[in-house]
Amino acid sequence: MELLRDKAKSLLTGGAVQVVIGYAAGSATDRFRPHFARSADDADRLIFGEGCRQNLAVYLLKPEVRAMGKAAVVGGPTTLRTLLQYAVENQIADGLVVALALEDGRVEELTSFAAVEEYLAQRPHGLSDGDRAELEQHAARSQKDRWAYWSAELARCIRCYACRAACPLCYCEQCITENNQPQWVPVASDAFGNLEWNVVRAMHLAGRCVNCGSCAAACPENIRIDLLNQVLAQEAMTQFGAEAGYSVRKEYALSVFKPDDKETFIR
Amino acid sequence: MRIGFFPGCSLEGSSREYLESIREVAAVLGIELAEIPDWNCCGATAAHTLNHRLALALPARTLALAEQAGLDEVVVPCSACYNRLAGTRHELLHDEALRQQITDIIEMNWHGATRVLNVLEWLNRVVGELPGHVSAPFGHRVACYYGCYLTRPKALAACRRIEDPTEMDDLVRAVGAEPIRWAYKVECCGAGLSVSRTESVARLSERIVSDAVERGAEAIVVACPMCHTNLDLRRDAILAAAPPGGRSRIAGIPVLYVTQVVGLAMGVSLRPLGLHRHHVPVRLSAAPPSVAPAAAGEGEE
Amino acid sequence: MPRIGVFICHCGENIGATVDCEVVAQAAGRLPGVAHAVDYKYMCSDPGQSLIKEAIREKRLTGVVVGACSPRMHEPTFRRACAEAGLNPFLCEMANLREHCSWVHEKGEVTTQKAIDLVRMLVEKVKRNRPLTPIRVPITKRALVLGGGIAGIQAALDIANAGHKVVLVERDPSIGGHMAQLSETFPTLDCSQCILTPRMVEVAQHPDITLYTYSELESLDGFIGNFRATIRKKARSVDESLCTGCGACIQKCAQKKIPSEFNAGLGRRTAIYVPFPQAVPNKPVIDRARCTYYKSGRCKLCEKVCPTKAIRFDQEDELVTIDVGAVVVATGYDVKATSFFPEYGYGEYKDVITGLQFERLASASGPTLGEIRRPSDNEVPKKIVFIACAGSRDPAKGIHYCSKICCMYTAKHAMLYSHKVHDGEAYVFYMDIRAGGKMYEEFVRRAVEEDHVRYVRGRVSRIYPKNGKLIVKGVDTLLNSRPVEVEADLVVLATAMTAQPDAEDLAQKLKVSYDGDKFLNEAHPKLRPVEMNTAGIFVAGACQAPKDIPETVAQASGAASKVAGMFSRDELSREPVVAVVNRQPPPVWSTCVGCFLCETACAYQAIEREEIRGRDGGLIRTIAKVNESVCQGCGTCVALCRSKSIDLQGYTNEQVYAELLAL
Amino acid sequence: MAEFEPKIIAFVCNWCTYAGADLTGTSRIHYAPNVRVVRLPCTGRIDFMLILQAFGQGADGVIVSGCHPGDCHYTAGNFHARRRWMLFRRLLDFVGIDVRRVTFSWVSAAEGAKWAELVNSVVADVRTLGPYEEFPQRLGGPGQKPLEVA
Repeated sequence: MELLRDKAKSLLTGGAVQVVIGYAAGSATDRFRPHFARSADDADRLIFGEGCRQNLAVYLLKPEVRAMGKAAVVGGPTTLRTLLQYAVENQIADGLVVALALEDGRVEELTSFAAVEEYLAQRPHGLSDGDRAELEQHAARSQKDRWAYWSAELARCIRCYACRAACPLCYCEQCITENNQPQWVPVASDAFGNLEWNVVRAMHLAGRCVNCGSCAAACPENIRIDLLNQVLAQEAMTQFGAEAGYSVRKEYALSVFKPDDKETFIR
Repeated sequence: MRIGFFPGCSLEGSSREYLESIREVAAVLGIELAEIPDWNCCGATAAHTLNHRLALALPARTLALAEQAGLDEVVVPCSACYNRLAGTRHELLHDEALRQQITDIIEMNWHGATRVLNVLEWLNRVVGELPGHVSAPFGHRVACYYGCYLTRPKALAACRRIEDPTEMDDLVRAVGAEPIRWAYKVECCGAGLSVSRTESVARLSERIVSDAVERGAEAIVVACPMCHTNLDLRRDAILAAAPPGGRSRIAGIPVLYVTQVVGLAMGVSLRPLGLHRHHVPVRLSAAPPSVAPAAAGEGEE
Repeated sequence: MPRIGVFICHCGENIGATVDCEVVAQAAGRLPGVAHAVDYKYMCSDPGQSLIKEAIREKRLTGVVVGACSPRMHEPTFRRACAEAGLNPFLCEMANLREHCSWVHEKGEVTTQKAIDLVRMLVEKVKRNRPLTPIRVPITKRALVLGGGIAGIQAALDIANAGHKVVLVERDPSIGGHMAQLSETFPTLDCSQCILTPRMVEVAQHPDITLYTYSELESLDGFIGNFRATIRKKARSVDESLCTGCGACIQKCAQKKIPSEFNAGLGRRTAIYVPFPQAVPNKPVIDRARCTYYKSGRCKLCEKVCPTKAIRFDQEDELVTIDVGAVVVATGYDVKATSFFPEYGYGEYKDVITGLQFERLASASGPTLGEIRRPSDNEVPKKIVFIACAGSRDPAKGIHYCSKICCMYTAKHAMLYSHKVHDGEAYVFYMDIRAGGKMYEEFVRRAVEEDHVRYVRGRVSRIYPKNGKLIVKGVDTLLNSRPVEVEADLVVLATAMTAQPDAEDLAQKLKVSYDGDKFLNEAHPKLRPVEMNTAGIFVAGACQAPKDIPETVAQASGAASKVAGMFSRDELSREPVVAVVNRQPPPVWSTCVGCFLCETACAYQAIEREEIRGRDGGLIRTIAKVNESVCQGCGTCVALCRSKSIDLQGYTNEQVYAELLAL
Repeated sequence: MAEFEPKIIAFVCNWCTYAGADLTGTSRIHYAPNVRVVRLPCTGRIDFMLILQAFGQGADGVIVSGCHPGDCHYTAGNFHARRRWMLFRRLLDFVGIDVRRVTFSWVSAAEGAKWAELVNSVVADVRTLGPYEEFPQRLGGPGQKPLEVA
């Protein structure tokens, strides 16, 4: 914790960045809120703990944050992957963001995308064993059971779009849901609209999602929408060898192809 | 390090010295050879010409046993065995229906987890370590003879350049020998006819031995029991097939297994390496000859 | 409020016998927004078209749906009719009631109902159609031809003779390419240089051709009609304007033993050199890597002897930028070296040579002045073996394709050998003889029957030297598959024709596609053989695939005529079915967030970057912009765009959605 | 009671499958009339949302078809589409949508007979599956009855 604060202070006082985006204490002991430290004093309120899971990279693209100047962002591997995906998607230029990578109480300052790439290359890729087991569990059910599960789950969706707000890669200024010519996704929270929204969200993140879990964490209905992202991430990996957020190379799974991509279902 | 091992019938019979030398080399390198429990015939004898499913089922059982024993890799020194095991593995991995048939026949599961290596692949993994174990560099000019099975068919080839393999050359070079360039590296020794048309075997093998001698080799190095049998055990027949004037030149060139060469260089003595079992006596002075015989029409490397 | 006209065609009995057209028209008439609906026997006939035109004028229609045959058949007809009546042609759509309905279903209500559904879909679509205007693109009427071999020469001459400017770029010091190296050409045995060199001179003297030799394309930007090419003129170290080509410098040059590229390594050249006597331009260059002066700082013999003081040791590469409207890529091929075949001699037996080297041996201008003498000892080979398919059609060698020319040139080589060495024996090992072409098969038969070349059908497994001979071990598959051994004095490998080693780099500079063997891809294998998938770039010759001289010349002329056809207009006009990135009033500007994931998905490089700047010039954001001159309108970007910021004119999201909602 | 007549919506590319279906017509090969074709320039243009929308619009089955790999009029649109379908189909399957109701295929401009077979087999398959009642319908959209034949 002290390491983090010291690092943040030195970045802020040295003028290397104008804001450090990290976590501060929340309304309860187990709650945390994002904290935008802009001075050494602010930096003293930075903390880091078990519950600090929200992907803070989401704030980097906000005009208000951009206006603050160069930012440093605190986070783990998924936050770092977000930065690389931002680079792929032309959202942040190299050198304009500093990553403060946290691992086992240590803080590493990464000032370039190349450094982030190198850092991530040494960390495990792919889904965790737990995530994979959970996906397999879901996939093992019959189609009818899966439909029963998901239609019941999605029926609870209130279309608050908290998942969208929490997702660092849902940064479109006009989301498809706000598009009414045509009205791709019905406004009302009915069964069809809820299915459409959640499928669209997953598909729009396919090959881009960094698996930070912020969407599910933000869901007030506790729907495991992150599973939809994970299943596509896993598919993109097994089918195309594509993994988002490990490289600044533009190799988005859905905008490149191999002539011999293998499928089994096209007649 | 522990690695699976499939000796096959030849190594327990006519080619005992190959097995002996492999064990010696493995011991020096600190590699434990884990023999596949209850392994059976690879089917290279006649099975593959008579009954395709039998030819697959025999190796498949051995591979399944290896898999059960938790072996990731199996060294198969005999190149006929290698061909059968690697070939079966390749065929079953590429044909789901066939795999089902064969696993039904052998009444065992098989997933293809165990990979098959021949001696060249296996030793080339550790080629970097070999010089460290060399106490008596094998300072001789040798002709590396690969024969047919190590480079064919392409899908199974253990060698990268199928028409001009270099893997054995690399090994012997690592233990101080000087591999020659010659034309008969992968030519046929006639092993396919070794029972039915022995005169053809003699004729074909004679060319191999003669060319090796002509180009200045002091020994021929092989990695296959059949090659060894034809070039060594049938030397009298080879001499009979040679033109009268050329017999004495080719009578004495010994044929060594690559593991014997490596073993000698590691300082293992002749007997543990089985060198006393050869038909053509192995009489190589430890030091290289003072004058290397001239190579015919060959450029230096 | 839309006022749509619906016109249902009976197509005689074709639609009318199965679909109740009257009912369809009546149903259409009740659709919201439909102001007029009729059926008629033959809508595409003159009276039928007049019906449409009159209705457009009288009923002030804002859109037209013709329910008739496939739009692939008559869409242009009806759109033209609409335009003649003053309605924007892109406000006309067709419902396919014939191919997709009456011809494929039984007569009856269900089929009529389907026809009504189809009409309703298109009515809903056409309500959302927007007037579109064809896209016009200006053209710079100057062509860039890359490569000065026979393909480039032919293309350059054809374009220039059509009255347009051409810039021809060749990376070697002279134009001529591989054809200049050849001895005689099949199937006529006319001398290659005799037919080529006049063309080379014509290029040099043509007032409309600017020739850049010893030059390479550095970069190419822009799009059809409006490319900008940057060309690197490599330093020749010779002032071309002063050099008279007298050759005194070459005589005096101290370096005399450099393998000559022109002679495929069989001859020698100097460090200051022209590749061959008939070179165009006939002005030398200094090979700096081999020149004594550049290596040691001393010599300058050439400078001392030059009567016009043309040597420039300090000359530097020069970059030239040229605007061009079209590009013809004619960068040619390479051949596999003998070192590619360890079994045929490890690349070190001097008397195992490639076909191209044999051309030089057989050429009157070659190192042996046309006598067939083998490289090792200059003896005349008495027994020669030609091996066809050396590498080609050999998956084990990684080359699956047929090099196409080898059967013919091997026959030619064997024939030339027989003509020059009367007591010699020539063998050809081959897999198949592929002699399709005018007088080609006859040519091969002549080699066999008149010149007694021994054709052995089988492959060669190995070549090795023995007692001064090359033992060629092969098999004769026609004679009971017997092994064959030939003691040869010289072996010629018809080595595979491959793409230029830097073909990939070039393709990336041009942003064109290439196949797994690095040959450049034509736009369509059948119907667009000289165009490439990037509009305005054309291809000719062996850089696209192995081919012989007649084919190369035909393709070059084809490419040239495409260029000349394009240049015959002042601007290009294209259908406006292109993608468009939306623009909005400030402060939104556009819903595009500039992720540019569409960029990699576009096969045409049509996605550009547009910077939106405020009044103070400050960058507000960078968004995608579709170059409508280049976009082909596939819509892949549209489906990919998450915020639906790109749409495809003619197939907008709104239109397609409306069609769907009508069902 | 009359046999269930499924509603099939097809999204096809202009250059291969649409032209192939034209050829079915010119060859007078008959097939089930249940299909309604939406013409798009290329499979690359086919948004996955159109497929969901078709089901929301009451379709019992959907066909998506374009040029065979390597034959795309636009060079690579179908390669992009194929990747998109691979992921989309996986997702549909994961959430329990019956993927037997979405048929992807390659039908070239020369495969008129294949188009007829494709439509017939999809209609037969979907008929066996029955109406897709589980799928939620679009509010206000699909309730409309088709126009009646007067």
